[in-house]
Amino acid sequence: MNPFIHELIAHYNQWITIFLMVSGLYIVIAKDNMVKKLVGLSLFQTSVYLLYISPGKILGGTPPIMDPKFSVYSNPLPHVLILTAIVVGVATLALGLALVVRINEAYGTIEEDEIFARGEEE
Amino acid sequence: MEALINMVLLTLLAIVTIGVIRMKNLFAVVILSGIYSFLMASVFIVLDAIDVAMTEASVGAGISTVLLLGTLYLTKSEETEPLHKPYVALFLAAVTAGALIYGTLGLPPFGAPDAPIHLHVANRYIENWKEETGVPNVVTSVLASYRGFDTLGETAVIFTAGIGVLLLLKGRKSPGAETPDMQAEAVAARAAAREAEAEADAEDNLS
Amino acid sequence: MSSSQLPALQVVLPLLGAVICAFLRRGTLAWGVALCVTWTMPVIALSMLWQVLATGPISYAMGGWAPPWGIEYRVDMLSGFVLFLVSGVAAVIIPFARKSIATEIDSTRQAWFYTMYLLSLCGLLGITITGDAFNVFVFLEISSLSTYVMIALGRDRRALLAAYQYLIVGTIGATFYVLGVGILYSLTGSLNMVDISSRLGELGFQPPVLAAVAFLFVGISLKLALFPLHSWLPGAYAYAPSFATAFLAASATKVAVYLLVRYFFSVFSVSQIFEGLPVSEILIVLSVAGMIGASLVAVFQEDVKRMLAYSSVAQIGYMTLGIGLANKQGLTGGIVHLFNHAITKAALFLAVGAIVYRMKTCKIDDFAGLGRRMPLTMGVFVLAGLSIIGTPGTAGFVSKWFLAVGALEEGWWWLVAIVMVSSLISVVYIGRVIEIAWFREAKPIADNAREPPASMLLPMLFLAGCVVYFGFATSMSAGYASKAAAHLLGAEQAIEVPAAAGTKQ
Amino acid sequence: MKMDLILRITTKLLIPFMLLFALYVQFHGDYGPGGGFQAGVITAAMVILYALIFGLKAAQRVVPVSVVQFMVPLGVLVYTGVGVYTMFKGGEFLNYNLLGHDRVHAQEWGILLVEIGVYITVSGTMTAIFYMFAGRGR
Repeated sequence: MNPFIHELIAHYNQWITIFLMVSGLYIVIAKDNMVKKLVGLSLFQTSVYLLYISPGKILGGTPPIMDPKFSVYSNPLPHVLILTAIVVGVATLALGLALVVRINEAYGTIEEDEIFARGEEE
Repeated sequence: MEALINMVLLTLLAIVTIGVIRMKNLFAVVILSGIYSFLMASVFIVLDAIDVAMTEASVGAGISTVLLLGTLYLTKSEETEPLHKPYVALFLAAVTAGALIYGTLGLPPFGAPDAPIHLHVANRYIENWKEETGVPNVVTSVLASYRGFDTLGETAVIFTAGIGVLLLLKGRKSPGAETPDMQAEAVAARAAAREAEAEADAEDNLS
Repeated sequence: MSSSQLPALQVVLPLLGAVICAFLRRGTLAWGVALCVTWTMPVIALSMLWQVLATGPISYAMGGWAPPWGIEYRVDMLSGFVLFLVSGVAAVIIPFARKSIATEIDSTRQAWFYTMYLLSLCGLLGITITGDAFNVFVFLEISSLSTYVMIALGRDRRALLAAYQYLIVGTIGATFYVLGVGILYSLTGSLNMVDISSRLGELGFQPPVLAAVAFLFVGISLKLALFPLHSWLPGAYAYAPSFATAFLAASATKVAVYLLVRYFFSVFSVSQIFEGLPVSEILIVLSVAGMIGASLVAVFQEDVKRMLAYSSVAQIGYMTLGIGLANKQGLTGGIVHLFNHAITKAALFLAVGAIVYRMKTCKIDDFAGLGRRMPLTMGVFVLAGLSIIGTPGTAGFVSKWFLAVGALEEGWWWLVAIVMVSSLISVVYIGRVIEIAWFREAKPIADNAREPPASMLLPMLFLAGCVVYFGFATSMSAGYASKAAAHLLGAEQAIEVPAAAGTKQ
Repeated sequence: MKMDLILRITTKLLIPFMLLFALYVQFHGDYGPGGGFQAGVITAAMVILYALIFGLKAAQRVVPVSVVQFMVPLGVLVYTGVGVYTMFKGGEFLNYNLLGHDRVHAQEWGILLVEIGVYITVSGTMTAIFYMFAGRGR
């Protein structure tokens, strides 16, 4: 195989993961809408999960559920860690959204820059 | 074949992400983030992480989407154009990307069976499951037994979020909240900020 | 249950307490539960500390699975010290909570507030005690989520905004942390800190190691509010309920500093971090910028809580400065400043909390005449303020002394000068409050101001006593800190001994 | 709400199967993918579906807020309880080997109990959070 394509496949996961992660981070920092920021935050977290799961895969392996028919299993430990991380992520999202609802009731807007423009927050 | 499906799904993920960045309608953004979660779940299946895929599909595409839509129903559905230019964000994102590229390219290649993570801690879980836990789904046995304390922590996080949301949203709205005046106030503040910005731009152009 | 169960109890008891509080409806009852749990915490921490001093680090295998396969709880010199610090300060200030919370939070929400407080305590203790890199993340999130909620319960609507901003920043920080741990895991295949450390030593230096250092550093720095990453802190401290502010100021950032020390000195080695990379330079520059910049901002605040929050950012600079110096005296200064600043800031925020309890305000101008109306409270404020400045005879002096000696050891006299300048700026902002409180006529708003009830006054006086006591009796705080620092700097040899893989308890 | 007859009947038909699936995921988690967390989310999804079709009030008649609120800490209590029990038996926190005579058997018991704890908290919390968001609008 062409070495360039080989290199691409070997690191394609990492390239895309990096792109997803950075895009999520960009949304969180650049946007002012609080809901969109939280969406960006959860994209950012989800792409980090990919960084954990990708190295756990063995090409030609099967899911880590034991069966006499198979002998090569992918690594179960990253899966466990990411299960925990997903739960943490949704907990954070729920709390963040609850705060957004309350902020909307208190300020009448969910755009950060509008709230800052009133000048009471410096 | 596995690698090919994986690449196609990942490319789709990247496209959806660009959509999320560019869309202004928040409903569209929420639906795209649901699609993102489903695609991610598919990637996890290809990567043999079926427990994770199941969770990501039910949580990311299910519960999260419901909560996001619920929030949009209570607030509003259009994003307004940010006042400031996103240079800072672009810069920070570029720095992070640089660090990640520098850092992760030295890691073992995708799918290699001799990477360190396959050789050290995890092999015990796969080799000794029968004598030590007797649970064929190794993910369950690691989750609930070997690293059971992490899972207690995870349950505690859910508990924290549950009580937290109850504390924040239970009971009646505080009186006087969200009056039309406040919305007018927000619009006025925004208009003023825009004018100031336009003036600053004009001055920049003059000089 | 024998004494060997103590490491688990340290974290499980607050969790159980939180669960019980969640079932309760009455705030006072929940406060009682919180009080009982919080008061047992320093007892447990202290007995573990004794054990560590007598027989060396304690290792506890959760679920009976030996590390690195299971999660290890590990108490050594440094973590024992931080455990005692966090639980001790919490135990001192918890009596203050009942009256303060009763006036600041609706009666229907008080019981759940104590749930959040206990969860936060549980999370902070869990971060400190665990020896597993991923377990840190789980407890970090427990403490963070509960902290966001506590902040959001403040009376002002700006509390909601502060909580939201902290949630965004805190989650980015935690995700960066997970990213760093993920890279370390890919490299070593392990999550146990001791195990990672010994395997990293074999690997030598590679680009991924540097990336891991960078992500862990940025992630933890966001949580500890290192200077340019501190934007969440002033709002959070200013609008949270007074008790929550005192608790957070004394514990949350301190635990984050602990985590940074743990990674730099125990997981990575001193030679990797401070000789191979410019970490020392970066830390010192940022610390100095924080010490001067945040102090200057503090001078111009109108709200006392906000002023003290900026002062906290500056004081965190002293701690990170000690880490950056990375010599024995400097590190001792950093660690002892953890302790000294925790008691000092707790005393200050309790004093402000008592004033908010009586006056419902903490604008600097409204403090006029309080020196005569609330002499004890303002006395505590003055004493703790002197410690912030670093006056000899107070705890704050001790840490600055060690930092200065550490800086001189490196031949950096300019650093000593900067510490002096930062102290002078703190004279300005503390002095301003004192001047207004003692030398100006009381406003009508202060007509009803009088000393707070004993349950609020005693914790303050006790902390003020500590501030003076540890200004003289340095053998306990600084002596212990220097032992811990020596242990950390010599960590490379110490790690070989337990070599966790395969050994059980 | 009269127009969506098809939705109402399909929902009524679906709900028992959803519950069944949740229980399958819960108790088959040892042999296949799944466990307390996933089962809890599916159960909560069932309540959410019911509320979306029949209205929030109807859902809260079937699953009252007070019950849900009670479940949130209950699951953590069950989980911690298992750990405290093993401590009283003289082992480490969450050392399931002390829950029975035969090691594999004891581990299976431990995992089962713990997963039930996770299920209770997760299903309770997810439902509670949904109730809070849905009930805030009025």
